[in-house]
Amino acid sequence: MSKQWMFDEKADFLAKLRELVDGGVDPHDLETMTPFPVHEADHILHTRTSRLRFFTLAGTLTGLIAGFAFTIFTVMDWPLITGGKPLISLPPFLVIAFELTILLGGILSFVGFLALARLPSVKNVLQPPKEYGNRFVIQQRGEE
Amino acid sequence: MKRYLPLILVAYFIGCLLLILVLARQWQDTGQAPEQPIAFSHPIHAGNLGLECTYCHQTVARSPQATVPPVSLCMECHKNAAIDRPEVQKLRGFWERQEPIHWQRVYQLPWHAVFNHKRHIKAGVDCSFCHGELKAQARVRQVRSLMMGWCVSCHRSRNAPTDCWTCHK
Amino acid sequence: MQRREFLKLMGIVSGGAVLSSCGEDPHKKLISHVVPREGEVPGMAALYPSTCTECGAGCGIWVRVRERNPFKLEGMPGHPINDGALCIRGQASLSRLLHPDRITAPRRRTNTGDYQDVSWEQAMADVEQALSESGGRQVYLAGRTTGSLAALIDEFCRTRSFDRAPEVERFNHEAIRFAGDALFGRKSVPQYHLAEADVLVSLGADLLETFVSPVNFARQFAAALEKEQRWYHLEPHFSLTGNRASRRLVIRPDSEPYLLAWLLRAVPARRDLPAAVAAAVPAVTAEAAARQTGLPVTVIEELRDALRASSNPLLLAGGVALAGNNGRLTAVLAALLQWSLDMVGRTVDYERHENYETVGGAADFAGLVDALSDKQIGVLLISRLYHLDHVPSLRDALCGARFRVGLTDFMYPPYDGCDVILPLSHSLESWDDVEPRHGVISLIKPVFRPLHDTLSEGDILLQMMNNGLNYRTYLARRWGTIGRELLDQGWVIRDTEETTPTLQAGAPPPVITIQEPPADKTLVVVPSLRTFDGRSRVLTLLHEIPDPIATITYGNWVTLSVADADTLGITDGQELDIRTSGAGLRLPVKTHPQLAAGRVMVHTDQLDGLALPRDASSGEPLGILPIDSWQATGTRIDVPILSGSFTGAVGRGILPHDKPHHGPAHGGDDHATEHPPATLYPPKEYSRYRWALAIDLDRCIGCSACVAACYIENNVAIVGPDEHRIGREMAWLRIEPHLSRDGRMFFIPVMCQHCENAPCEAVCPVYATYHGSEGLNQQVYNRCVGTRYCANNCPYKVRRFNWFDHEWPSPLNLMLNPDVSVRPKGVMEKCTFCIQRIRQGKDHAKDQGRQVKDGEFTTACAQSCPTGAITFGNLLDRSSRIYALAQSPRAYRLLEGIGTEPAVYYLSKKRENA
Amino acid sequence: MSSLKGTFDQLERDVLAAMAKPKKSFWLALAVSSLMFAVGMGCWGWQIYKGLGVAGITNPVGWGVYITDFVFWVGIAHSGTLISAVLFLFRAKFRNSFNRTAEAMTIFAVMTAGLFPLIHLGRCWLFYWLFPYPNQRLLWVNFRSPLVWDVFAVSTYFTVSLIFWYVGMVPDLAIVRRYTTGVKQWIFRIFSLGWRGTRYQWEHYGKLYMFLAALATPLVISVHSVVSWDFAMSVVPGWHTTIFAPYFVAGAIFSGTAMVITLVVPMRRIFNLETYITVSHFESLAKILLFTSMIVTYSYIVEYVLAFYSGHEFEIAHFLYRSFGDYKYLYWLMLLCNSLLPLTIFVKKLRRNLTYLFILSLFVNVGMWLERFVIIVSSLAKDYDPYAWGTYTPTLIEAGITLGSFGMFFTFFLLFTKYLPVLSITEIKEISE
Repeated sequence: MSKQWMFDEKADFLAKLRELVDGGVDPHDLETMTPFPVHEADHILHTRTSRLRFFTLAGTLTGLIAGFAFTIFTVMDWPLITGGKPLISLPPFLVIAFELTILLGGILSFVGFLALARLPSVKNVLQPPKEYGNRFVIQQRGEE
Repeated sequence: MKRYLPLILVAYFIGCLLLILVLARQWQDTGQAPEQPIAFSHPIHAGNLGLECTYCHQTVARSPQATVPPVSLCMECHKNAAIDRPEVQKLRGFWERQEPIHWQRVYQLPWHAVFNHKRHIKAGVDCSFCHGELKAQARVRQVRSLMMGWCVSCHRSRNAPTDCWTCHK
Repeated sequence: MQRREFLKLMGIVSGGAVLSSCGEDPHKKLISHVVPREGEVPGMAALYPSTCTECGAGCGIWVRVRERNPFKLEGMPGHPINDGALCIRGQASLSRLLHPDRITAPRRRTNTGDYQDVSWEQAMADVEQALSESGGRQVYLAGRTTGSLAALIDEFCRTRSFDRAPEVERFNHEAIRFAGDALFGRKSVPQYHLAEADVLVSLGADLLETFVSPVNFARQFAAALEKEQRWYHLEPHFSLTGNRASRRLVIRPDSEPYLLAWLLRAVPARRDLPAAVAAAVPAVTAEAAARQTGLPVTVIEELRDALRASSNPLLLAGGVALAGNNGRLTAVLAALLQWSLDMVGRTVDYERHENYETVGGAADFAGLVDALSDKQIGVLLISRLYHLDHVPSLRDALCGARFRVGLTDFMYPPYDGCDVILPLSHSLESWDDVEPRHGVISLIKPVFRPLHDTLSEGDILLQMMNNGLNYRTYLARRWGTIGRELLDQGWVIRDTEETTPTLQAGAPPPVITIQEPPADKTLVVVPSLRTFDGRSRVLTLLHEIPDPIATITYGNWVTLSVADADTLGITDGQELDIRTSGAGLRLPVKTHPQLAAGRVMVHTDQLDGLALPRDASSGEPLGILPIDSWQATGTRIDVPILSGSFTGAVGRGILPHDKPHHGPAHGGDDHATEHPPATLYPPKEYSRYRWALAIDLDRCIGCSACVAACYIENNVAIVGPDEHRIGREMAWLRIEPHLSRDGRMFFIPVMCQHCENAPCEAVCPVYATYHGSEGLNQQVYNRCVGTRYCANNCPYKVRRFNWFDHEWPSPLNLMLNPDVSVRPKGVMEKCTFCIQRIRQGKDHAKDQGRQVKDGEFTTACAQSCPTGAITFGNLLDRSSRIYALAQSPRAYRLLEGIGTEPAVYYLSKKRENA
Repeated sequence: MSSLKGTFDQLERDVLAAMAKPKKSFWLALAVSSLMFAVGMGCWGWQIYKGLGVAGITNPVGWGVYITDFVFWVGIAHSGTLISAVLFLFRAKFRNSFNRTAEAMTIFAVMTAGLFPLIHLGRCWLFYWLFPYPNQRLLWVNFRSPLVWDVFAVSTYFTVSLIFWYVGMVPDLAIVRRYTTGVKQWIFRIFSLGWRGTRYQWEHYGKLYMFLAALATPLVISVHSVVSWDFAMSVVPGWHTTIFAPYFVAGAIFSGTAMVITLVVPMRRIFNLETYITVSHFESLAKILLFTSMIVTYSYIVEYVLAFYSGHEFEIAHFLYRSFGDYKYLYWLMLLCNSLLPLTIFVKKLRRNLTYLFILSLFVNVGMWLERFVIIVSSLAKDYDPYAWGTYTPTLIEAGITLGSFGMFFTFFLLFTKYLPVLSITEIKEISE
C-alpha cells in the first residue's frame, strides 16, 4: 500500500517532504506531482540531473556530421559544376550542416524527453490518471 | 466507440500508406504492349526467317531514329509471300490505298528527352538490351522502364556522358 | 539532258507518298512512309534549295526539312545574291507558308458580299464564264515578276488576249530608273558593287535595310570593312545604314541636289560631260551647298577630296534622298556624277542590272485607272498585290472592273470585293524560278506538299491557257540546258548580252532647277526593316521582334528627336498630332537621341492611311513632307517599348572602352589588365570543347536577322502585344541599341553569355541550370521548377520565363524544330548556343572518328548574319577563328567587372565614326 | 481564496474562459478570415491553371509580391520564438504573458510563409524536387543554392518551433484535459501524452525546454539570415551586400514584435486577460520595437553609405533609383513607418497607451512589408543592363493571394485562441507563487 498526501500550498508540501526525507524515507520511494516544477523539492529529494543533454548532444553532432556528409555525398554522386565553384564548397554546406544540427538536436531532444519521461504514457492516455487539480501531491511507495 | 478512436485513426493512416505504395507499384509497371494495326510478328520475321533487325529498321545505325519500314519495303516480299494470311491482306490493303500505317508507339520517350539510336548501336549496345528478345515477343512489349534512372545507371556504368544536355532537349 | 531524265529527277524530289497529317497525337504514333523519299533519312534534317520570295531581292535559301516539314530557312552559301545570309523577313517568311490565315481554297463572292469556298473546277468555270461574257478589255495586274513566270504571263496575255499592266511595286526606284533612262537609255536599277569601291558616298539609300537587295549590300559592306573603305552616308533621318557608315552626315531633307551639283563641278571629271550637260548643271558654290544641306563647308570639302583621291569610287542615291520634290533631279545628278567619275561600268553595273524594267511608276497606271473608271475593263486579274496605298487612284478604281479575279495567299486590301479568289501556293510548295538580277536565275522548288487546296500562279495560268502543260513541265522546257545546273546548285548565272551604256548625247533634261527643300520641320517616310512596304505585316514574328531603332514591337509610332520632344513636352508613348499638307497623323512617339531636331520619322506602312502628296513630275508619293504643325494630344498609347534606356549604358561596362571603375584598386582602360579573374578557385579545365561566340560590333548593323533566325530555330514563343507591354517578350537573343559616351549608337546583340562563373547556376535549387562539360550554361527545361532566381541573378537578363503555355495555332506547329522542345509554362529558358546543332555536329564528327572542325556547323544566329558578325567555335582549337577573335586586342566582354567570365566575346569597332 | 490552489484555479478558469462557446463576433471574424483564405486559394488555383503570368511579375522583376509576402511572414514568424526562447534564456519574466500567443503566431506565420515559395514556383506541383530525397532519377538538389538553404532553414524552423510550442503546451493540455469531457477530452488526453507532473517529468521537461530554447535562439538568427542570403548571395545591386543578415534579422524581430502587439492587444481585451497581460508587458515590447526600429534605421543608413563609399557605379545608381525612382513613394512611406513613427515610443505616455501601440504596430507591419517590396522590386527593376530595365505592377491575383495569406494566418490564429490555452498557465503559475 502506498501513502499519499495532498497540499494546497507549496510551503506545506515542502515541509512535509522535508519531514519525510529527514524521517529516513528513501527519496526513491517518494513521488511528487506538482502543478509546476518545484526546484526546492528536487533539492530535498536529490533528484538526478536529467540525462537529456546526452540526447541533445548526440542529435546535434549527428546533424552536424550528417549535414556535411550528405551534402558532400550528393555532389560526389553526380558531380555538377555550378557558378564556377568547386564541387565541395564548404561555406554553403555549412548552412545545411548548421540547420541539420539544430533540427536533429531539437528532434532528438524531444525524443529523449519522451523516452526519459516515459511519455506518451499509454496507460494514462487510455485511462486518464487521477487528477489532483492544482494540489501538490506526495506519494510514498509502500513495501509490497 | 470512443475507446477505439485512436485505433481507427492509426488503421486509417496505415491504409492510406498501403494505398500509396500499391499505386506507386502500379505506376512503375511499364510492360505496355498496345495492339497494332497489323499484327506484325517479330518471332516469324526475326526468329523463323532470321532477318536482321536492320533489314527493316534500316536507319538505326545512321540516324537518331530506327524508323519503321516503309510500306514499299514490306511489299517487296509480300507481293508474293504469304499473301493469303489475313494480316498480310491488311498490309496489301494499305499498299493499295497508298496509305501510311499508323503503328502504335511502344517505346515512347517524354517530350524533353532525345535519344540517338545510331550512337547506341555504334557504341555496341545490342538492340535487345533495351528492346528485349524480340524473337520471343509475339506482340512488342515495353520491357524497360525508360525512366531517367535506368538510362543514367547504364550511362554511368559505361562511362557514357552524363551531361544533362546529352539526353535532354 | 534528256527531258525524260529531267522529269524523273524532278519526280523523285517532289513525288513519293505524302504523309497525311491527322488529328491524333503524333508522339503516340509511328507513322510509316508508303514509299520512302530518296536521300531522306528519317530523324535527320534534309536541305532543299529554293529562293526566298518575301521581297524581290531573290535570296537563295536552303530549306531545312525534317519528316517532310520545313522548319527553318537558311541563306544559301555561294548564292550570288545573299551568299549564305538571310534577312529578318526572309527568316520569318516560313510562317507565311504555315500561316493560319492563309486562303485555303478557291473562293467565290456571293450576292451578300461574303465569300464561299468552291472547287477549283467551279472557280475556273466562273472565270471562264466571266471572260466570255463580260466584254471589254481584260487586264492582268500583278506585283513585280521576274524569271519564267514573267515570260509565262506574257504568253498567257498573248493567248488569252489580256493587256498586261505595269507591275506594281511600292519601292519602284522610279527616280533611279528615270535617270538611267534619261542619261543612259536604260530604265533599270543598276547593280552597285559596294565592296569594290574604296570611297563610298551613299545618299539616302538604306542599303542595309530594304534598298533593292539589302542582304547583298550587307555582305558587300562586310567585305568592304576588310578593305578599310571610307563610307560617307548622307541622310536626313537616322537609319541602321547611316549608323554603320564610317561617317554619317545628317543633311537637310531634299537638299541633295545642291551638294551633287557642287560636287559635279568641284570634283575633276574623269570622263567629260557634254558641254550642254555641263552647262545645265546649276552653279552652286561650296557655301551655298553647305548652307542648303546644313553641312559645314569643311565636311563637304572632305567629301570632295575623298572622291577626288579615290581610285574606284561609288556614289549612289536612293531611298529618302529621292523621295522629295527634287527626287528625280537628285537621281539625275547622281547618275551624272557616276558617269563623270567613271563609276559606270565599274562600281555601277548596268550589264547585270537589277530587274526592275517591268515595274511601273505611279504615272504608268494612269491609263489603267482611266480605263477602269470608264468601265472599259471586263475582267481584271490581279496577282500578288499587297496594297495599293501608293497609287490611291488605282486602288479606288479597282472596283470599276466588271469582274475581278484575285490571285493571292492572303486577303490583302486590294482583294476586297474580288469576284473570285484563286489561292496561290507558297513558293515552298511550288516550282518556279526568279531572276532578280539580270542573268541571275534562282530556283524555287517545292519542299512541302501543298498544305491547302492551292495552285501556283504558273499552274493556274497554264490551266487557263488549256494547253495541257503543267508549270513544272513548262519550266523544264524553258530551262533547257541550264536545268541540271539550276537543280543541282539552286541558281545559275546566265551569260548576258547587255552592255555598259554611255551617256546619251542629248541626255539630261534641258533645265535643271532645284526646288527649295522644306525649311523647317519634316516628316520623313522610310521603309520598314521589318515589314518592307507592309507586305510582311502578316508575319506575326516580325511584330514580335522590335524595330531595332525604336525597340518597339507591336503597333505604329513616329520617331522624334529628343530636342523636339523636350520642346513639345512629350515623352515616349505619348501621342503626337502631326499636320502635313492638309492631312493629319496621330501616332505615339518614341524619342531617339540620334535623330536630328526637326525630323520626324515614320515607316511607310505605319501611315494609317495618310494620303501622301505626290511628286509633280513623276506622280510618285513623296517621302519628305513639310510639317505644318505638330502638338502633343495628351493621350498616352501603351506601345511596347522594349529598351529600358538608350542612354543608360554609359559607364556600365557594356559598351567597348566604357568600363566602370570599382574603387581605386582597378583602373585604366585596357580591359585585359583591369579585372584580374575574380575568383579564388582555379580555372576550369576543358578536355575537348569549350564553345564560345564572338560578335564583331564593327560588322553588326542591327538588322535583327539573327533574332528571327533564333526565334525559328529554337521554337521561341510568340506572346503578343499585351505581354510585351509588361516586358514578357521571349526573345533569346536581342539587339540592344546603346548610346555611347561620345554619342555613337551601338547595336549590341545580347544572348546568354554562357559565363564561366555563371551567377544563375549557383542559385538554382534543383540543378536545372548548370555548367556543362563543354562550357555551356545548360538549362534543363524539364528539371526547372520555376523559381526565377536564375533570371534575377543574371546580370545580362537573358533568361526568359514561360509565364503561360504558348500555342502555335495549327498549322504553325508544323514548323516547330523537332530537335528543340517546346517549353511548357512555368519553365525558364534561354539561348543554348543552338545545342541541337552542336549535338548533331558532334554526332557527325564522331561517326568519322574526329573532333568537330572549325566552321563545320554554326549557330542559327551566326548562320543568318548578313555581315558575318557572329562567329561560333571551339576555344580550345587554337587554329579556330573564334580563338583568334577572342585573343584579339579588340575583344572585350560585357560587364567584365562582376567576374562572370562570359564565353561571348565582343569586338569593339575598328574604324571610329567622327 | 488566498491559497495557491485557489489562485491557480482562478487562473485556469480565466484562461480557459477563452475556450468557452464562442461568441457571434468570433464566428464573424472566422468567417471573414476563412473567406479571405478561400479567395486566396481560388486565386492560387487560377494561377496554377493558367500559369504564373496571371501575376504581375515579369522581366526583369522575377520576384514580386509573393517573395515579399514570404519574407514578411518569415519575419512575423520571428518574434514568436525570439520572445519565447531568447527571453527565456535571459529569464525575462514578462515573456510569460504572450509567449504562447507569440509561438502560435510563429507556427502559423511559418506555415503561411512556407506556402509562398510554392505559390511563386512556376511549376509548384513539382515542389518536392526541392527536397533531397533518393529518387529514381538519381538526382539531388543543389546545396549551393540559397533556396535550398531556405528549404532547410524554414522546415527546421517550423519543426523546432512546433516542438517548442508543443512541449511548452503539454502541461497546459493536461490541465485542459481536466476541464473537458468526451471526444474533446480524448483529444487532449492524446496530446497531453498522459502528463502527470511528476518530479522526473518536470526535471526532463525543464531541461528539454532549456535545450530547445538554446537551440532555437541561433536558429531564429540563422533563419532570417538565410532568408536574407536569398538576396545577398546574388549579384543584383541593392541585394548583394554583407549587412543583409543582421539587417534582416533585426527587421524580422521588429516586424514580429509589431505583429505580436497587433494580435495581443485585441486578444487581451476580448478575452479579459488584463490581469495577466499588463501594460508594463506591452511597454517592454514597445522597447524592443523601438530598439529594433533603430537597428533597422541604422541599416538603412549603412546601406547607402556602403553604396556610395564603395564607388560602385551600379550600387550608387541603384540607391539613387530606390529613393528617387519609380518606387520612391513606397520607399519614403517605408521610412516613415519604420524609422520615424517608432521614435515616438521614446515618449513614455505613448508607449503605455495600448491604442497608440496598436495603431503604431499596424504602421510598422505595413512599413516592413513595404521594406521587403522596395528591396526586392526596385533592385530587380534596374540592374546592370539598361536595355532590360523595367517596372512591375502587381495584379489582382497577387493581391488576392496576399489577402488569402492573411486569411489563412488569422483563421489558424482564431482557431488557436478557441481550442488551445492562449496563455502559458503553468509558467504563470510558476512565477505567481
